[in-house]
Amino acid sequence: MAETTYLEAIRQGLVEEMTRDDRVYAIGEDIGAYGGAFKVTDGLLERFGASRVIDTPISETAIIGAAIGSAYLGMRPVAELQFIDFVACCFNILTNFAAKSRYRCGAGVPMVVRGPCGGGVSGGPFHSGNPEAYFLHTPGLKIVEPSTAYDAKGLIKAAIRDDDPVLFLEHKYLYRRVKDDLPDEEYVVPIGRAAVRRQGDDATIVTFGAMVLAALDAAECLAEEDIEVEIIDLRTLSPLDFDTILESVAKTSKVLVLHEAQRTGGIGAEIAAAIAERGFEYLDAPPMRLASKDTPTPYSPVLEAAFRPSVEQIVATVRQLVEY
Amino acid sequence: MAETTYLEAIRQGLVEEMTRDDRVYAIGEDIGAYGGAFKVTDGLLERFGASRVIDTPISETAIIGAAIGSAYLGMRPVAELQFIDFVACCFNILTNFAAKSRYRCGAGVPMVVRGPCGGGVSGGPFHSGNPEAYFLHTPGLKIVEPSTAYDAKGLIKAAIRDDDPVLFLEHKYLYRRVKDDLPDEEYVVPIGRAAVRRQGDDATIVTFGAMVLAALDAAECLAEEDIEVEIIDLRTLSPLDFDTILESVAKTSKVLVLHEAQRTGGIGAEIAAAIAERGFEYLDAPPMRLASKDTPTPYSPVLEAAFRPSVEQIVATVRQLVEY
Amino acid sequence: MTTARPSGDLSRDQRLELYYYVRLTRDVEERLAVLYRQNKVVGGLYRSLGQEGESVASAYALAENDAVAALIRNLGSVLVQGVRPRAVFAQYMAKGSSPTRGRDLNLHFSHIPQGEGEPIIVGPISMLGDLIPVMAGVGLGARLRGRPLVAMTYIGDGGTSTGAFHEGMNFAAVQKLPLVVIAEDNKYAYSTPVSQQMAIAQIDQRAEAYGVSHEMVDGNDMLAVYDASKRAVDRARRGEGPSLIGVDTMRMRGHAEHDDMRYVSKPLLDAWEARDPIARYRAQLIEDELANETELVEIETMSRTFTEEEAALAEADPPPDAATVGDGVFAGGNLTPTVEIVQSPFGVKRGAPRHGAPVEAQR
Amino acid sequence: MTTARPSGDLSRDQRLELYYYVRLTRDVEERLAVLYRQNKVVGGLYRSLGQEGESVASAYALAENDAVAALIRNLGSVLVQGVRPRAVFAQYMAKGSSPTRGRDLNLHFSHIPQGEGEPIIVGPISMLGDLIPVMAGVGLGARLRGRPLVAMTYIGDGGTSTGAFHEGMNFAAVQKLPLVVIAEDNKYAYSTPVSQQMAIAQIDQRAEAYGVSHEMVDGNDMLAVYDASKRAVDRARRGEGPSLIGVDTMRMRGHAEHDDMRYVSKPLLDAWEARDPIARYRAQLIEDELANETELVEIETMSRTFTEEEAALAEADPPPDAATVGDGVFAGGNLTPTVEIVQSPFGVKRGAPRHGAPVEAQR
Ligand SMILES: Cc1ncc(C[n+]2csc(CCOP(=O)(O)OP(=O)(O)O)c2C)c(N)n1
Ligand SMILES: Cc1ncc(C[n+]2csc(CCOP(=O)(O)OP(=O)(O)O)c2C)c(N)n1
Ligand SMILES: [Mg+2]
Ligand SMILES: [Mg+2]
Repeated sequence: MAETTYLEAIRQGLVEEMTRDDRVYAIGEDIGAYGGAFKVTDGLLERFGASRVIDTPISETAIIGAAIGSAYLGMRPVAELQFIDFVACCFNILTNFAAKSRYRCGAGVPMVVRGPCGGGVSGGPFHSGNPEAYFLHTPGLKIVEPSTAYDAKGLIKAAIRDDDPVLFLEHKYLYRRVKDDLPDEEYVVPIGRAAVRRQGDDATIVTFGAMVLAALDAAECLAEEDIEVEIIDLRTLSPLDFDTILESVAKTSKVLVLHEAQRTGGIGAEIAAAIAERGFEYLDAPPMRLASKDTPTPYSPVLEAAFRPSVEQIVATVRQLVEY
Repeated sequence: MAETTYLEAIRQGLVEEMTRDDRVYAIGEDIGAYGGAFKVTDGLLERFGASRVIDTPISETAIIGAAIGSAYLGMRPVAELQFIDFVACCFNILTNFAAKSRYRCGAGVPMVVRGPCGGGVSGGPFHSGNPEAYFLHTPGLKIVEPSTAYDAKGLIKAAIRDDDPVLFLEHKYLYRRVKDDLPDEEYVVPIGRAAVRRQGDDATIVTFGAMVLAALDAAECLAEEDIEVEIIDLRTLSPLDFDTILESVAKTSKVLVLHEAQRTGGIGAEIAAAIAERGFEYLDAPPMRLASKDTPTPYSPVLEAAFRPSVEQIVATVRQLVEY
Repeated sequence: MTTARPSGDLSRDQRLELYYYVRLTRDVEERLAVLYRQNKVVGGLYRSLGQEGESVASAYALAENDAVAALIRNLGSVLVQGVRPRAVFAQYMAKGSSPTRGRDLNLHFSHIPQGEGEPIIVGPISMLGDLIPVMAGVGLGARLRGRPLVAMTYIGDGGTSTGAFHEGMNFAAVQKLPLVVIAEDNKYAYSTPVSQQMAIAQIDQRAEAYGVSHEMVDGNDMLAVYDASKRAVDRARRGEGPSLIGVDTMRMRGHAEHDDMRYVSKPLLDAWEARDPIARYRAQLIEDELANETELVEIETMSRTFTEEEAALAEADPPPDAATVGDGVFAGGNLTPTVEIVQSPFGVKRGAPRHGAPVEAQR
Repeated sequence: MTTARPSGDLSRDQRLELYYYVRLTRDVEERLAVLYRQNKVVGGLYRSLGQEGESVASAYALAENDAVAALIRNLGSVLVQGVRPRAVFAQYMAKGSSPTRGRDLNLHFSHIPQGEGEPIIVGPISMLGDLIPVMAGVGLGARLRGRPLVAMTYIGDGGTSTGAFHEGMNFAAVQKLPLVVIAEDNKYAYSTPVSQQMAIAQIDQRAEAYGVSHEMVDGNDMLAVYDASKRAVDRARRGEGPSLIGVDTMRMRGHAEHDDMRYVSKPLLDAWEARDPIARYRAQLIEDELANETELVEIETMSRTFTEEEAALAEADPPPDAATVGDGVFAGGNLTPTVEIVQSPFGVKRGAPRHGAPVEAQR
């Protein structure tokens, strides 16, 4: 069977869910006739018609509002943000209306907000964002970010079936770069469970998204030095799967939390703090964090390379940990 | 000399800076004729006139946009958000336009965005927010939150004189509850420096805002058990003063990070993670965090009390730390 | 826009029912004011004194299973759609029996029924403007589910300045959604006069930017408001898209009870005092010979009695259980607040027997 | 609105200078297209092909020290205000010499001079709409500083659907700020046709919600755009408040170079091809006997030569130094990018000697 890209896997998941359940519909900017800025929704309009594949004006707050209201009526909206950075334009209605609705009034809002995140493609300060930390701190939202095509399909299906709002982060660097041989039978990847991508006894790297690839590369280099790294791919960023994380740290006693968003106040802070709090006795070295610099994402490839964590930095940091 | 409340101290700071520098002006909703929802800007309209005390429509994005544009022209805007929760309505223009302007284009944006934050007054899900963690993760913004009247005045003056955007969080619970005997001579409290509110050798509590009062109360109880707590009042939340924090932890080897915002992904995560990373060798116990529950802020006093960290919980947690 | 006067088709019972609801609205708020002075209200009290008529008359144009989203000054709208006063009293007193189990304030509650028979009530959040896109979404959802439902919501003069209002109106217009927006020009947004809120002569002119049909009515003339609302609701149900109705009214109290309104001139208040919507409607009923003094007093007594009963019930309710605080952030929690929907003593709108105490209250 | 035709007062040199700038705009973009095909452009290339006229003609109505904020398709506006092509080439190629030192893309750069003699240029952020409130703020700041400055900015048909547009326009109207907004109906927002963006007949109708004076002009008629812009700029400078000018034009390329525009019909493109603003203006110059073929060719050569020189200079520039990545998040960093302002060869607007290569290029 042909290999399926991360991007096609998301599309397959959307098509399967829209076919399975006619309450599922897609809404966003340029998702219909154009098929989406990255073509994730290509073909959906032809297949499901304009009533279920809705092109909107440039109004992120209206998109989320429409999703919330229709969810109250029993629909299962999948809202696309052309770039996840534009979530800043609907920050209020997403965090105050959608996220708090169930707790306040028992009015659940089953909806998915999906969009391309991440850098490494010279997107500049407004098209490279990794906003997970903002929403990790927002009770009522779940956050998912796959790193493989298999998970991309399984998680978008799980997100659509979830009864609460799910922020589905698609790393644009992975869209066409990673592929999997997907099973023919239907499957779902449950929200809330991390995956161990590589076994190792010497140190644990907790990461997700495109950084999983960097971590795997670093692990290869380190293996040549007989340093065996265990790599945890979080997959779900909220709620975090601390059982899997702590189990690994209990084994390795050394941990590096790696992510692409800026370091200060990033999701790595929560993970490292929780490990220090709950896994203090396991640790033989400080829980370390490696992330992007505390600046906006620069546009120039030269600058962006210096901004993001590199394989070399990962290798060096793990070495430090092991030698600690 | 008469005691001055936290609220009056902020007003004094505003008046002094507007008198000192005619580039400083105030803008916001109901700040003129009404003097602000909490009366912080009471009397400013009469004193400085409608051109420097501008009442706006209900348009937070326009308020911040106006502040940014006028700052480019050399003005020093002080924008009020009626409740800091409404910062969600200008999240995009604040984090993407104001915060990134200097780094991207060298166009600095000296402006202050101030507003009442915090709970304990039955404000409910939309009038009790502590949004510092969102902005800690936003390079280009500074964040300040005083806990005393003295600092409130000194820090608002420093914020206005700062050449970069400063988010000035005023804890509404403190507005009329805390007072200081303010010096007659002018003073400024520098941004970036924490204050040690209480000396102690047994454990460190790192906190800020209204939680400083709770920490002091807890310290009193603990003192009766001969547990001497050192209390650090951060005052500036971004950039964080890790020198002061680590110095204390080096002495006590036990630390509790205490804040009012929800726990997960809160500012406490960054502080605890950094302590674990940079102060690992100092620690004789896990760096602990105590914060509000991961739910929206409930309205009922009964529920809100269960939601927020209590003095009893602080005492119990410090005991755990000390006994560890 | 057509100038049909659907109020002409209202039966005597319906005309009296309208009076009952507008009285009930004022009675409930005055009872709340008493509770507020007794410090039994947690937080602030937001009155609709002087504007009760537009809330009641506009919502009265809805079918009983239509969707309405009230702002904090639209108590009348939710009462008309069947919310019992007890729920509102309980909300204001943060009782465990309140529709939000004490989690949110005043009219911040929702009722999202499973079936299609009951009214849909979407609670506001404090951030003004968001209800416009959300109710546009309710209209969109109704269309997608094949339900001939109309969504009605409200926005203040101040609220029309928010970006959310703009995005929601424009989206509803482009999608031709069944949305009716009542834009309330009550002269102030907190302390800010309309002249500092917008540079247009009439609030309904906001709709021009969207190609949304609009009109301006005397908000204190209940039948005029009903007429405009009914026309808009019918248009929406026919699939002709959204409407915006500007209502000219006046907020006769401060923004909240703590606000002394020193920024409002006495003459302005006096002028509007003379235009009180309830007094006007009452006089109209007599003039139209639909009721005599005795009958109206009977209705007023019914309203006051019901209000007292409901307030008493709510007062007796206990606060929420602190142990529930962490519950229900996500699905699966065992807490799903709902609102009890009651029938009117006239039952014309909700089809209950005429007269007699409200169905719920009889229990 | 007055129908004065200020373009009648333009001197021959100014009319020729307008032609020079619109040619320069197209030449620079075509040079960029070549660089793009050579993979020397980092990221996407956004063309204003077919709309160069409105950018150039509107900005030409500004004084040289007024403020302008261009969107990514308003290259002509910043060239008119004195930005040299080299800066733009350097931006697109992410060179260390670019106005943002390689930190941001295309026209995302600012020029905030200390003195009052130079033009103020405010760079956009990607999030559409924000420039409206920000430029309203520039107007507010100018008023507070006592400067008789006018702020001009642009918004696309799509951008008018954002909440930020609404809040900024309304605020500018209430405050009567010196703001001129050019609303570009270029038929599409990425792939979304105007009909799915708004339910109004003309884009300038958006201004009705704010009480902002507005008019619609043929965006491919440079003199018509100049006339409307000049009237609006004069109104603003007289303190009569903001204006919105709708320009009817067409985006003749895809949203960016990668976009094949299959969603645009051939007939539509052909119809607009025939209305090319440059060809029209060129013909007008000859018809008005302001220049003969030889003189126009001379200007075209000047523009092409300058474009080539500037592209060559930028191409030779090195990328930024990786070590600077952490610099300048806060004040005190030693990095303060600025833009070099150059004079036009005609110098009518910037007062440089007529003809001859641009002052900067001579160095
Ligand atoms: C986005 C937003 N900004 C500010 C506020 C604070 N606030 C609450 S009510 C109010 C005034 C509302 O005025 P209006 O919309 O005219 O409604 P009215 O109170 O007159 O019924 C303000 C400013 C808010 N709730 N939401
Ligand atoms: C708030 C926001 N949402 C989405 C986008 C993504 N986006 C970039 S350009 C564009 C289309 C803009 O269309 P229009 O405003 O008409 O300008 P034009 O490209 O036609 O000049 C979109 C949707 C954005 N930049 N900002
Ligand atoms: Mg009002
Ligand atoms: Mg367009």
